Amino acid sequence: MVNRECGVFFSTYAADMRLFPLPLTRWTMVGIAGLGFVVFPLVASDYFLNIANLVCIAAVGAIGLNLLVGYTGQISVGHGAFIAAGAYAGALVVTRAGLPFWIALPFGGLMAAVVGAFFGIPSLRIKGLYLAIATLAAQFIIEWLIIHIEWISGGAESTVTVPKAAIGPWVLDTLLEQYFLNLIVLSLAIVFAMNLVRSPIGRAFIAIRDRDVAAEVIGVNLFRYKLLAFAVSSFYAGVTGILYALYLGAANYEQFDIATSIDFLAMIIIGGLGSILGSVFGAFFITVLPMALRVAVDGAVTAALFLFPAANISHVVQSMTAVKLILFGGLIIVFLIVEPEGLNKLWRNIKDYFRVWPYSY
Amino acid sequence: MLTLQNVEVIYSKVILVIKGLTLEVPEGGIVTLLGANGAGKSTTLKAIAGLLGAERGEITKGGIGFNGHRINDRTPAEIVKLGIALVPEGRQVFEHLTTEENLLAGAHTRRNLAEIRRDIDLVYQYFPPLAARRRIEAGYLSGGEQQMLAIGRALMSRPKLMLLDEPSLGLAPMLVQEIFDIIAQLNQEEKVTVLLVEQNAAMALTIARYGYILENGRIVLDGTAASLRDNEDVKEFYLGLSEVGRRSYRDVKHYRRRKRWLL
Amino acid sequence: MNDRTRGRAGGGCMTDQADGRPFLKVEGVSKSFGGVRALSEIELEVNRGEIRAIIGPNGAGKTTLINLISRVYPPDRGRITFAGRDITRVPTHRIASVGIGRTFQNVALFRGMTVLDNLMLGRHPLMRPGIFSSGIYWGLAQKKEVEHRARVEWIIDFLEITHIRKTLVAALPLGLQKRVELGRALAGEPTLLLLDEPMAGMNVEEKEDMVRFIFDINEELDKTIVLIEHDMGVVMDISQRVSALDFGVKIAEGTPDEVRANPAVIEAYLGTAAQQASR
Amino acid sequence: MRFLLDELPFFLELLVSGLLIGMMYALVALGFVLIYKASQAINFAQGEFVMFGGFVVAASMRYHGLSLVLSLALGFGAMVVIGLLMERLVLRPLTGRGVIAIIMATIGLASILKGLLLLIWGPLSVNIPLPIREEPVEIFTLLVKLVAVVGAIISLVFLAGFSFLFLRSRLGIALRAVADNQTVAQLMGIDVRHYFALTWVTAGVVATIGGVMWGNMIGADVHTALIGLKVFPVVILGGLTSVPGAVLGGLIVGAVENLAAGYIDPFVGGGTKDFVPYILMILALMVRPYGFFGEQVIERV
Amino acid sequence: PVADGQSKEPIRFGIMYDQTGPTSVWGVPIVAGARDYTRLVNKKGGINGHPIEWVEHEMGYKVPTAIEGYERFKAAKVVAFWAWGTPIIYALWERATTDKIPATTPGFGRADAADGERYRYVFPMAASYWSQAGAGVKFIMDQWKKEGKTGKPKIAFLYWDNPAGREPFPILEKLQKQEGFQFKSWAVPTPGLEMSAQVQDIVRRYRADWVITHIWSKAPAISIKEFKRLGFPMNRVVSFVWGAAEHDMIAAGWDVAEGYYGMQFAGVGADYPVHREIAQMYKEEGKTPPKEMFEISVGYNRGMLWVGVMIEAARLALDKYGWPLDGAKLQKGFEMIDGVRGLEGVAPQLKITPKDHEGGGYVQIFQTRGGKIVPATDWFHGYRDVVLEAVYATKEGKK
Ligand SMILES: Nc1ncnc2c1ncn2[C@@H]1O[C@H](COP(=O)(O)OP(=O)(O)OP(=O)(O)O)[C@@H](O)[C@H]1O
Ligand SMILES: Nc1ncnc2c1ncn2[C@@H]1O[C@H](COP(=O)(O)OP(=O)(O)OP(=O)(O)O)[C@@H](O)[C@H]1O
Ligand SMILES: [Mg+2]
Ligand SMILES: [Mg+2]
Repeated sequence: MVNRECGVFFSTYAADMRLFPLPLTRWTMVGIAGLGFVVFPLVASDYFLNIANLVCIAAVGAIGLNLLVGYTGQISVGHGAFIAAGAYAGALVVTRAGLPFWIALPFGGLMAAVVGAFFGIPSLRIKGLYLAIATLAAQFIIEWLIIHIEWISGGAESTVTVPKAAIGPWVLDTLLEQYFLNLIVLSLAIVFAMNLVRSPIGRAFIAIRDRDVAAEVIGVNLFRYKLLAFAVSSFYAGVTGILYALYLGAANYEQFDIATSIDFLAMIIIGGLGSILGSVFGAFFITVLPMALRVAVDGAVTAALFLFPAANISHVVQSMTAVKLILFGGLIIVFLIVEPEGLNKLWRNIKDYFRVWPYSY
Repeated sequence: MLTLQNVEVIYSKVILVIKGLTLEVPEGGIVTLLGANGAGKSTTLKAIAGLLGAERGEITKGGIGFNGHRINDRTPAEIVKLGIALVPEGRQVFEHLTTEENLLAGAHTRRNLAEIRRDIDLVYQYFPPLAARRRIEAGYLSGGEQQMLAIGRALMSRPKLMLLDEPSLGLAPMLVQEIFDIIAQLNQEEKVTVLLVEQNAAMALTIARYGYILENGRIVLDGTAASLRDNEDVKEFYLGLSEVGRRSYRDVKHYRRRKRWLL
Repeated sequence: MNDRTRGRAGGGCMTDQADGRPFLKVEGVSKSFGGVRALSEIELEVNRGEIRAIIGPNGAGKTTLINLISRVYPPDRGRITFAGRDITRVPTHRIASVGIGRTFQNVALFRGMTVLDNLMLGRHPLMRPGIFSSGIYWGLAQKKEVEHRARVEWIIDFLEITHIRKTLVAALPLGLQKRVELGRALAGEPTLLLLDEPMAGMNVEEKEDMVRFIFDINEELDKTIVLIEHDMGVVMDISQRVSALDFGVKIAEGTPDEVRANPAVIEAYLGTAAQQASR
Repeated sequence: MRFLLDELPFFLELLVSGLLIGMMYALVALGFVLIYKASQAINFAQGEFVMFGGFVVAASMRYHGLSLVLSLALGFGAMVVIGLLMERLVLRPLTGRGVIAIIMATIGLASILKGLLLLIWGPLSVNIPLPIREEPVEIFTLLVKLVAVVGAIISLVFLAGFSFLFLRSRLGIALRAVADNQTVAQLMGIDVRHYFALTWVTAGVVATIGGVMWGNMIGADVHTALIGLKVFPVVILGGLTSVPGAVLGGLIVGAVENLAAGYIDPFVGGGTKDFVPYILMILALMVRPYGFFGEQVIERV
Repeated sequence: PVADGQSKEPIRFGIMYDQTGPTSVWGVPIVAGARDYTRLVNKKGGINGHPIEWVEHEMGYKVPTAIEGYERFKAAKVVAFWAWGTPIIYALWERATTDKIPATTPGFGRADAADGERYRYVFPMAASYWSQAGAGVKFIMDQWKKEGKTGKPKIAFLYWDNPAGREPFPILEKLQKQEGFQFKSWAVPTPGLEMSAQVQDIVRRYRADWVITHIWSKAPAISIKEFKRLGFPMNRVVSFVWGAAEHDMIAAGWDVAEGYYGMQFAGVGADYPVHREIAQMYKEEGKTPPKEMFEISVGYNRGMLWVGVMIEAARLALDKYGWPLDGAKLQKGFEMIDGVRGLEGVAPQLKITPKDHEGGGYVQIFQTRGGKIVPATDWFHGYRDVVLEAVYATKEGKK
């Protein structure tokens, strides 16, 4: 995302290697952070805060998945299961051991990382889409374990109720407080991931994606780094899981099914494979799209009833909800066709445009 | 037979690679197109074969004519049917098809099975190593064998014009010789017109009658093979000849190498 | 020139010349793929500081031999020693730290990365990245990164590719890609470089550049080089010794002139019209 | 010993019904393999294909009172149209964009097909009556379901047909060439679009037949699409690129899940039916990374 | 009262449902029924003149979307809302409690939510899975006796392998000890498309006398077909409430399902007074009533019941506490419910109290006969003592 501006030169390698080497991008980042941390919370209603919370939480998981799929080239369709693993691990630490959330976050992440690395073991031998399907196994196996092992699921309901996050006596129970929690975690996740991908580890990930044989000869331990990629990605997934659990007040596996895994894949593909910020955009898109479609459909229902007063409202509503599915699928396809490199590309185009603004070239 | 008029090719809407190229291949001739790495030789051939679309490239100016047809906007399949076959750079055989199936795939535009069989045998005659490996998946053939297969496969469509993109790349000297012989033979016996892109300029200029030199997307020099062979610049940069004959690679250090100061 | 090379090699740090053993030694190595016998009972000895060429018809097993040395596959039989150490069973990813670097016949760069990052990856075996320090990217991790960067910049400069430092390799013409690949191999600080057809697809001018780099690497950076090449002009001019393979068997070995005159080599490889070499 | 004798009929019955169900899975998997072979892409809409094809037939019969044959024709027609549209509107603009884009597009397509079905016919499940007896037949004291037998036979017919298609014919070679390298296939004069359309259409038609058989077994509605999930272990075990592999994978998955349900469930509290095939799949992949008959990726450096 | 009724401020309910996700089969008829009944009530003057307004939210059974819906409800100041689906009520009940907005979870959610003192703002308001288990066993034991059989029946339990499916276990196990019948269970894992092995085991190896099924989605129809294909008598199968609707019979084939028993927490069929009123309403508007009313009456009637209970609660709260209504008042309203006025026959003898948010746990068992679902018993509840003991035991037992 960091485009080199001509005319800017660096006198040290360290300066050249900064995350945001250009003053312009640095200030853009500060601006965006200001919007997220100050302006938005001041103006947003509960309704929008809730959406922002959901986007932040999803974005963490999407970044994680992108590290695995977009950067390391190992397709995973088991992300939902890793999210569930993290959610339960975190929830259990909070409820059983009574530990605070800021321990539960990394702990759940670690547990998910262990689980993810375990399911990443086949990646040693299995490649490409075969691996993708093999990861689907995680979904079924983890789900089964959660349902059938009472110690994890806490009984027949397989649901662990989690108290709201609290710092000492201060309980983060309003949407606003939770928004800050989620946003901070997301910011950390972004910075960590951005650093990681430009570190030797990130380079090793990309090398595996681009040409694994060459990577190995050059000294990249494929097994180690593939597992690491699975672990890091699942760590993110796990953190997402706990954030969900804290936000919703319960860890429940039913919400992390295959559809969840696919949603997350959609996020990173729509957002842009191999792009951290793209993951965030993708998370936003996939979270908000159904809501936007709902608004549109509600409007369409009103219009339809106005135009055809004789129609049965239930049937109109029912048809329009079906249209929602069609639009959802259709928009994804249209999006793939018009912007193959994802939202991140769109963002870059906008940035490029403004960088040379007001000149058009 | 084939004419390119002032052709311009742009990749991804921004990268201008061919900048007004004009070129002609007469019926029955062998024409070679030489040029440094990245000059746009392959791009030219892809433009003729209609393959740019898949790489987000397009012809933005100029026209490509083949036997009086304008073929700018035809699909690759249509262009093949007109009688143009491209042997792509880097011997792209169908890895999971056997040698023989590769040849059959090459004959896709034809229907007469008996004739196809006969041509397959003909290919085996030209390239005996292929005959021995007809049931082997092409992905496992050696580089030279794959190159033979790629040429043989292109022959299977009975082309009038064959576009060859660096057929000698990575081949052993003996094979290079053989392949060039076969190209010459095909040209004479089967009356196949050839447009040949080569790095091995010495070889190319021995079998070609006419040559173009492409640099940075522009033709900088053209002429008969003989005239090119005598051109000083061609000698220096494409043939590696100095005034006294072949220049030894060992000598590079004497006149080109700069002294490095190592600590 | 030979003298100079020898002299330098003697002064190397991990010398094995002292005990008279060759730097790289391949003993009785065989390899089959399914039914195909790619190599049988190959013997090869390369001395420190040498430039060794391997020639042979297509499919002779040259690449396979290099693949075995760089541990892309394990040999079916035989032993490979390098710098006095048996590397027959070394894991592939350790081969770079053992001191062997290589390029690939079909360029195997990391296409989604810049030239700079490709070279930085070349230094991977010299790095010990930790996950947390990497993610935080502060202090020691950053300092290390800068040190490596300095070394890589030196190589970039050496290979004269400074202008494309931040270009994605996928966008480069083949000739430059080969040069970048060479740089990537160099970045790992190998003592032995295996080059698989480094000059294929280049015109004379570009080949001359490449030859110049190979000489410099050999003489001034003191690397031993094994290269596969089909251009006899290059092979004859730059190598000290040549080994010829055919059908997985070594058919000749010796100085360029000896090998060029060898009837088996002419028969199998050069062709009777062996004027090739003089073109 | 006595226990074993008592157990044997039940074991056999489980095994047989599992194998038969497995053949029905294969019926769904065939179209999936077809698409994978042609475009190297996982079709996440395979289940939806089965659902939609089957439902068009079901709806024609139930809501429009058409005969089975006519309804089948309509079902095929619908899937042909969808296949063609898919090629024209989605695959063609996505040419050269990498597999992931196509996979994502199939996810989009899945959503569209579901939406269409709900929009046109609503969520009600419809039974597809076939002229096949519901009552079981008894063969050597084993109860066997006739539908499943018919399904198995249809699977075998398609297996034979596709195998021939891929191995022998001009069409087969062209299809495989397209799968191998689209660009070069074009250079052979092979019209890639044409063959993409053909594979999607064929996959749609096979899916319709699968949809009818499954519709009869379990009723036709949006949830029939979930049968697509079963396809994954099936195709992976057999090898993504192999038509006979799909059948073999189907047989294995069918048998294993039935036996797991019969013999493992009682000990672990149930529900193993779905994940045991996946565990088996992973183990098998560790030994054979491309399934039983899958095409090895040729990787030369 | 119509004219001035419209002038008063509306009472808003949040209605959350699924018409695109896994429970869409139910979403369509239930919403249709609820909508028609609401319109009828509004037409008759609303609640003491206050019209009822819906804030509706289709959420495809997805948790994030459902939470979005809840926030919409909150912003629109609804006084009570329907939740839909077990994972969703888990994500919402705490918020609902904090925000003091009563949520109804008819026929799903957790059984111990019947304990009104613990879950103050959650109202199951229909027989929970525990009550259904009690009723199922009671029905079987009664039939057993009625048919004059001796000994104890061999009961098989075929359930969906997820939390909701496993919920009845404590009650079933307890009753097995108490009543001494033989009992064994078989799980149907998600997505429940295929259960030949389980049914084969039940029929051919275990040789059950009676089967209780607790499955939904497509699974009921599939189980019916499987039992039929193995020759098991259909009138030895009794289903919980989510496996006994007309759409299941349609999917399996009415003739195939002939004899099948199913539990209901709302009446079945379109012959109750309220249906006539709705039909009349449509007639006056010059339209025809939706086909769901007749074809999927199970769902349609449940929709009427669900919204009917909310309306009844609002009516009671309004009578007692007056305008303006809020969630806290409505919570009290719910706890005063004793029968649902206007839904005679469709609703059971629902009696919700501060202690019992389930309202008695009544069900009625129906049977599929001759292309129709007809009553086989009266409203009843089984082993209420055992169920209630379990409800109140969890309090001390778990937390
Ligand atoms: N798909 C593409 N998108 C963008 N640029 C491209 C694309 N293909 C080629 N180029 C660029 O166009 C230029 C010409 O490429 P081309 O492959 O035609 O060169 P060439 O003369 O065949 O070189 P070589 O000798 O390496 O084969 C190069 O600079 C290359 O980087
Ligand atoms: N991975 C592999 N799987 C199967 N066969 C292989 C593999 N690699 C090489 N072979 C076979 O081994 C033989 C030697 O191949 P190799 O690539 O070593 O030849 P080469 O001497 O490098 O030829 P070229 O000059 O064409 O590159 C060939 O017959 C080839 O088909
Ligand atoms: Mg080229
Ligand atoms: Mg080689």
